[in-house]
Amino acid sequence: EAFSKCNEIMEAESKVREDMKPLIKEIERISRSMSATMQQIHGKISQIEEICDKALSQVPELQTNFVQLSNSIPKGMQYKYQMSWKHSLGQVVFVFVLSEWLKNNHLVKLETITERVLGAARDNGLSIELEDYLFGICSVPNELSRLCVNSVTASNYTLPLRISQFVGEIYAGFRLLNLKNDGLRKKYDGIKYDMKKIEEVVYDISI
Amino acid sequence: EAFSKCNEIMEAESKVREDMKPLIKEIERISRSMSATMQQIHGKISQIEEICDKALSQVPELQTNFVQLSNSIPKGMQYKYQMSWKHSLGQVVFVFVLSEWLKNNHLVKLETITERVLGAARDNGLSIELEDYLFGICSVPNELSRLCVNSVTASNYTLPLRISQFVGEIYAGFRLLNLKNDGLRKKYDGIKYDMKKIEEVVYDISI
Amino acid sequence: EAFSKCNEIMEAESKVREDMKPLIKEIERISRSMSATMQQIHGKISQIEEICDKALSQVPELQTNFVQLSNSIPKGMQYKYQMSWKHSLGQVVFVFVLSEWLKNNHLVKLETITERVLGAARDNGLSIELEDYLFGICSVPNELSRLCVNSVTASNYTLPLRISQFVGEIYAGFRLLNLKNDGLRKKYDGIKYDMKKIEEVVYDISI
Amino acid sequence: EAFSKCNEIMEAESKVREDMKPLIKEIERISRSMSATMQQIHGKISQIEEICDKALSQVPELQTNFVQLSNSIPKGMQYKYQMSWKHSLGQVVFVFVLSEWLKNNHLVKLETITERVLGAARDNGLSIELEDYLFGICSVPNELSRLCVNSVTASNYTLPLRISQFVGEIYAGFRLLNLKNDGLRKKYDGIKYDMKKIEEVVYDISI
Amino acid sequence: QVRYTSYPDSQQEQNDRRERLIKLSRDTTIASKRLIFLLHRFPSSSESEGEDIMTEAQSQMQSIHANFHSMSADLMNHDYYKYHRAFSPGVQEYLEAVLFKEYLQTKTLLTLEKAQSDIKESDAEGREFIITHMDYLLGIADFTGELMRLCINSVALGQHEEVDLHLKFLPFLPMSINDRELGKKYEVMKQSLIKVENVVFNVTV
Amino acid sequence: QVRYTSYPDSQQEQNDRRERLIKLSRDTTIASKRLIFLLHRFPSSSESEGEDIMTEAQSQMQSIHANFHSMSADLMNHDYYKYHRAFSPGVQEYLEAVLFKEYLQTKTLLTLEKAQSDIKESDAEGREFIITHMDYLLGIADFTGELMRLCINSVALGQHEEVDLHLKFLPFLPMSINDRELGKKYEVMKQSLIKVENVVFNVTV
Repeated sequence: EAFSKCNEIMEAESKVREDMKPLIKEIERISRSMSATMQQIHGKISQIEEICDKALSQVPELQTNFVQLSNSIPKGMQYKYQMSWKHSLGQVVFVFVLSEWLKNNHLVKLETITERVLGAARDNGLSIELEDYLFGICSVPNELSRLCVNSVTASNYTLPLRISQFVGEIYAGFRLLNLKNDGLRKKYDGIKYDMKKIEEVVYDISI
Repeated sequence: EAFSKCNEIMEAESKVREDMKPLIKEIERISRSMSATMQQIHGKISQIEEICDKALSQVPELQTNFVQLSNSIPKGMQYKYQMSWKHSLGQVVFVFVLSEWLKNNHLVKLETITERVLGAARDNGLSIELEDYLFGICSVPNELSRLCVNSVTASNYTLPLRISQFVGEIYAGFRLLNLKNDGLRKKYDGIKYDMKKIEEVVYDISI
Repeated sequence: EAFSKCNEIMEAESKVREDMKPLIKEIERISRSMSATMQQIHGKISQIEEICDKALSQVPELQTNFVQLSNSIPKGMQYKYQMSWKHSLGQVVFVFVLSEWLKNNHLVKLETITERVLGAARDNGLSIELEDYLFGICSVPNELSRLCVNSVTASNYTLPLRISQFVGEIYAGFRLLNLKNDGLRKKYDGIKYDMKKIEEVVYDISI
Repeated sequence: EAFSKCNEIMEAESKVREDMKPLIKEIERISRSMSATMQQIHGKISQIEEICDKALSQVPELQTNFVQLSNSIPKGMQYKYQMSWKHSLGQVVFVFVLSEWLKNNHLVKLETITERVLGAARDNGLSIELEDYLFGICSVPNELSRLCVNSVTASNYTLPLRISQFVGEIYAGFRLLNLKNDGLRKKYDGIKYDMKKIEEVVYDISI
Repeated sequence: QVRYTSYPDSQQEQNDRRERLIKLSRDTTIASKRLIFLLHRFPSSSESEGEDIMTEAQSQMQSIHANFHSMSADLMNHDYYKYHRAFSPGVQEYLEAVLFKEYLQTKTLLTLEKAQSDIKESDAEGREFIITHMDYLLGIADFTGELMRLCINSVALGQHEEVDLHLKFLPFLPMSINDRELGKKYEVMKQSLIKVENVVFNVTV
Repeated sequence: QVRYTSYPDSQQEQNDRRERLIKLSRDTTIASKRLIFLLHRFPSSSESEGEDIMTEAQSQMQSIHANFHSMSADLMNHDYYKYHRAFSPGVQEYLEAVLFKEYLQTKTLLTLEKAQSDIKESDAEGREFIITHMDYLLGIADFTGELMRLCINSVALGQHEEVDLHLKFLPFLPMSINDRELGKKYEVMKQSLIKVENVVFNVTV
């Protein structure tokens, strides 16, 4: 009977999904929490570094879960399941890019994020896709345009100038890319509006 | 600059998609044509074997395209792209299951289809998922319930009895499976209506 | 912080759902299996009693799961989660009504099903709603119209007459109800078509 | 068989689309790049002329693609496919109108753009619709309101006055038209807000 | 002062032409539906009645042609595809009617070339009206619906040889379709075909 | 003859109870909205006017409590969660109002326990009315909207210390939310917050 082996195969696959589930949930919880922590910068401009550190302090726990996750997936099948953690990776990239720039004033590389977030999971076939990285970067200008406004309210007039320069660099960087992904191109187009908002803030403090 | 390498990576990925595109199109064309050929059984009950052979005669051409396709995808990334040919595989499974049963009166196995359709592409990491196989089988009862009606019109009264038995076996076979996939379970539930139709035809010729 | 406690509570609720999940899955599996077993009557008219007994033999296992489920839900909150097992209860009622009538020729009562399926779970606050009971009954005529056709094919000419009477009684019983539930009314309207099919079969065997 | 020829014809049409695709892609890439280049004016007010020239330097390449495109479409069928390049033409008109005004202080005519962008493609039946031209013009005020803000930040106080006058003229020009196209009317309504922003900046520098 | 080209006028002209074509298309659709209705009386009619019906059908067809001649005139020197969507429904309905008429008279499938030349020949000024292949295929799909109705009627009249003839003529979806609109119509056609098969089956047993 | 249990009656009873609860919930919503409207007059009022407003607010709150007492009575011995959806909107609106009132008076966040005990204490028969944590969180989200309106008003009145106080009190989404309804409300809240930030910014520069 052709059906006889089917149940075995299905059980095996179902087992993989069962094993993955609590790990995925934990990964979602941690990345949501990291992203929520970063929101606090708007109210506490003076404590930005501490907030960034607090958000990043959850990275080792995140890595532990990604390593366990990579161990639970049969070899060569990582792409089969990647939709399950794609969204969380987007949030993590956003937190990394934002916090690293706030602290150290440079755009963090994909390799750096991959190493710190996936660690040994990378050797097991997990990866952060270039698209995920670019999507994460695209969310940063919007957050920074809001921070721009709030830093002026908190009497910090240098941060807006730094922000204006960084977002300009991101925008220029994207211009060099030959974007094939429609969703990504749309997000990139949206950066223009963030730039405009930031420029208006800079204008307001210049006169 | 973190952006500099991005274009290279994107070009490489875009190249893979470009290479795949004509092969996918050809695979779609062949499986559509195989499936359309099988439709002819309803009008030519007496030439069923010839029609089945005609549909299956396109399999070598299909395999050639799948082998080329598998060569154009980097190792370990087959699952990343599988949505592109999933639908076509479903049609091919349907044609195989239907024609093999019509000709040789048995349910063709997943391994057999895999070997004949994918050939060397299997060694390159392509596969027919169990789900695709089961989905393909699920489409057969509906076609057979229609064939049941048309064979009576063409004065063939033995085919309906054979069909009734086979669809009964398929239905019983599925009952043993612990289906996790909702779409699959829904399709399986639909077999009941095909059974009912077939039983009514058998009833009509019995009285 | 007022929020800190809220998170705790949400965690607790999420815990309840986690505990319920495997039990719900098991309940779904058993009721699906019971319902699938009943399907076999169409092919084996002469073994109907055995098939009914086989389907009902899974009831104790079902009860065990319902009792555990009722223990995992905080007191007074059963209604909050009842959507999770409503569908399964519908299937179980269907199996009970169908098998009890086939074996003992009477319409099983809601109380009887409740006692056998829920057992001690009833004392923990679980219940089968009257609506679930009526929905379950409504699915029986369709199954019986199919059985009617198949019993003639299997040369059993008395079952159709019994079926015709029972479905007539069900239909009459529903006519006395003042149905508020739209879904229920729609299902009830559908019984007419089953009646018609059954009458055609009875007519065919009477001539 | 009447169908056999139909398939041929459909193949032919599909061939046209295949031939068009890489050209359309290239046209999209170039117009996107032209438009992206123009974005640089906001950060480099003093180099506006160079930036305009850089953007316009891609026009010959664009024309080459349009000419090839027009050669690949059967005579009289240009309108059938025009949706494929309409959006790109809108971007190109925007770049032309903006750069010509920045450099030479006048509104470029539809005929001029048609000649420079389409060239010989015009004789093959391609055209820039009046609607496309008007849509392109409508996008300019928004860009200029942003430039207004940035030129003040860059201590250029004459550009805002020039901008204020030009946008006023555009607005007045549109008021004379009897616009039937809803999308166009909506865009035109949006110019009011750009006007308002520009007036605020002019007010700020006048005090 | 900024000035634009004569936009309101030329746009107005385009709108007017489109309106005229849409109206002609609607008239064509209505007249074609009437023609189809007439043709359905043919199979059950006596020989002399049948001749009258076909004479009347021929005359209705001729008067529909006048619509196509007006459209040809209005499209002259203008882009056919720019306005195609405006008159395509009428063309499809007309094809449905003439395909049906040809089948009733000769039991053959009217070709696209013949349909086009019929229109041209009846035009005093000999103008050509282009029918796209897609419209022709969509017209065939619609015609199949009439063929099925014919089938059901023949079943009801007990004309078994007619039924066989119709069923064999029904194209059993031999094409592998890769166009959305056409695919949808053929799916509908397939569902109707299954209904016809069931009716024929019920008569057979 | 097949007979069923007394379905129409018991079903009728359930429907009637649900109807009564929905009506009480609507009344509660309307009264709470009126209370919120009243409270918005407080910040710009003189001291003696303010006292009058709070006395009136206290009395309105008491009369809303009567709705809860009726609901408690109707729910006694019946399943709370079976009917929860019927009265949840009223509970949320009431919480919005009393959270706002508490903030205006004490600049603190009213706890869930306090909100519940207030209702119980005012009940002559001492019945408890359960407020779910989800309703409390949704009430807070709504209350945040009032706080923002307060903020905008304070900006307009030039009360800068008040603005600072309000902005600091606004919870900066410290929770990681995993519930759809709540997530949506908090997204709306975030958008309002950004609007407030922009207003404050405009006043600052």
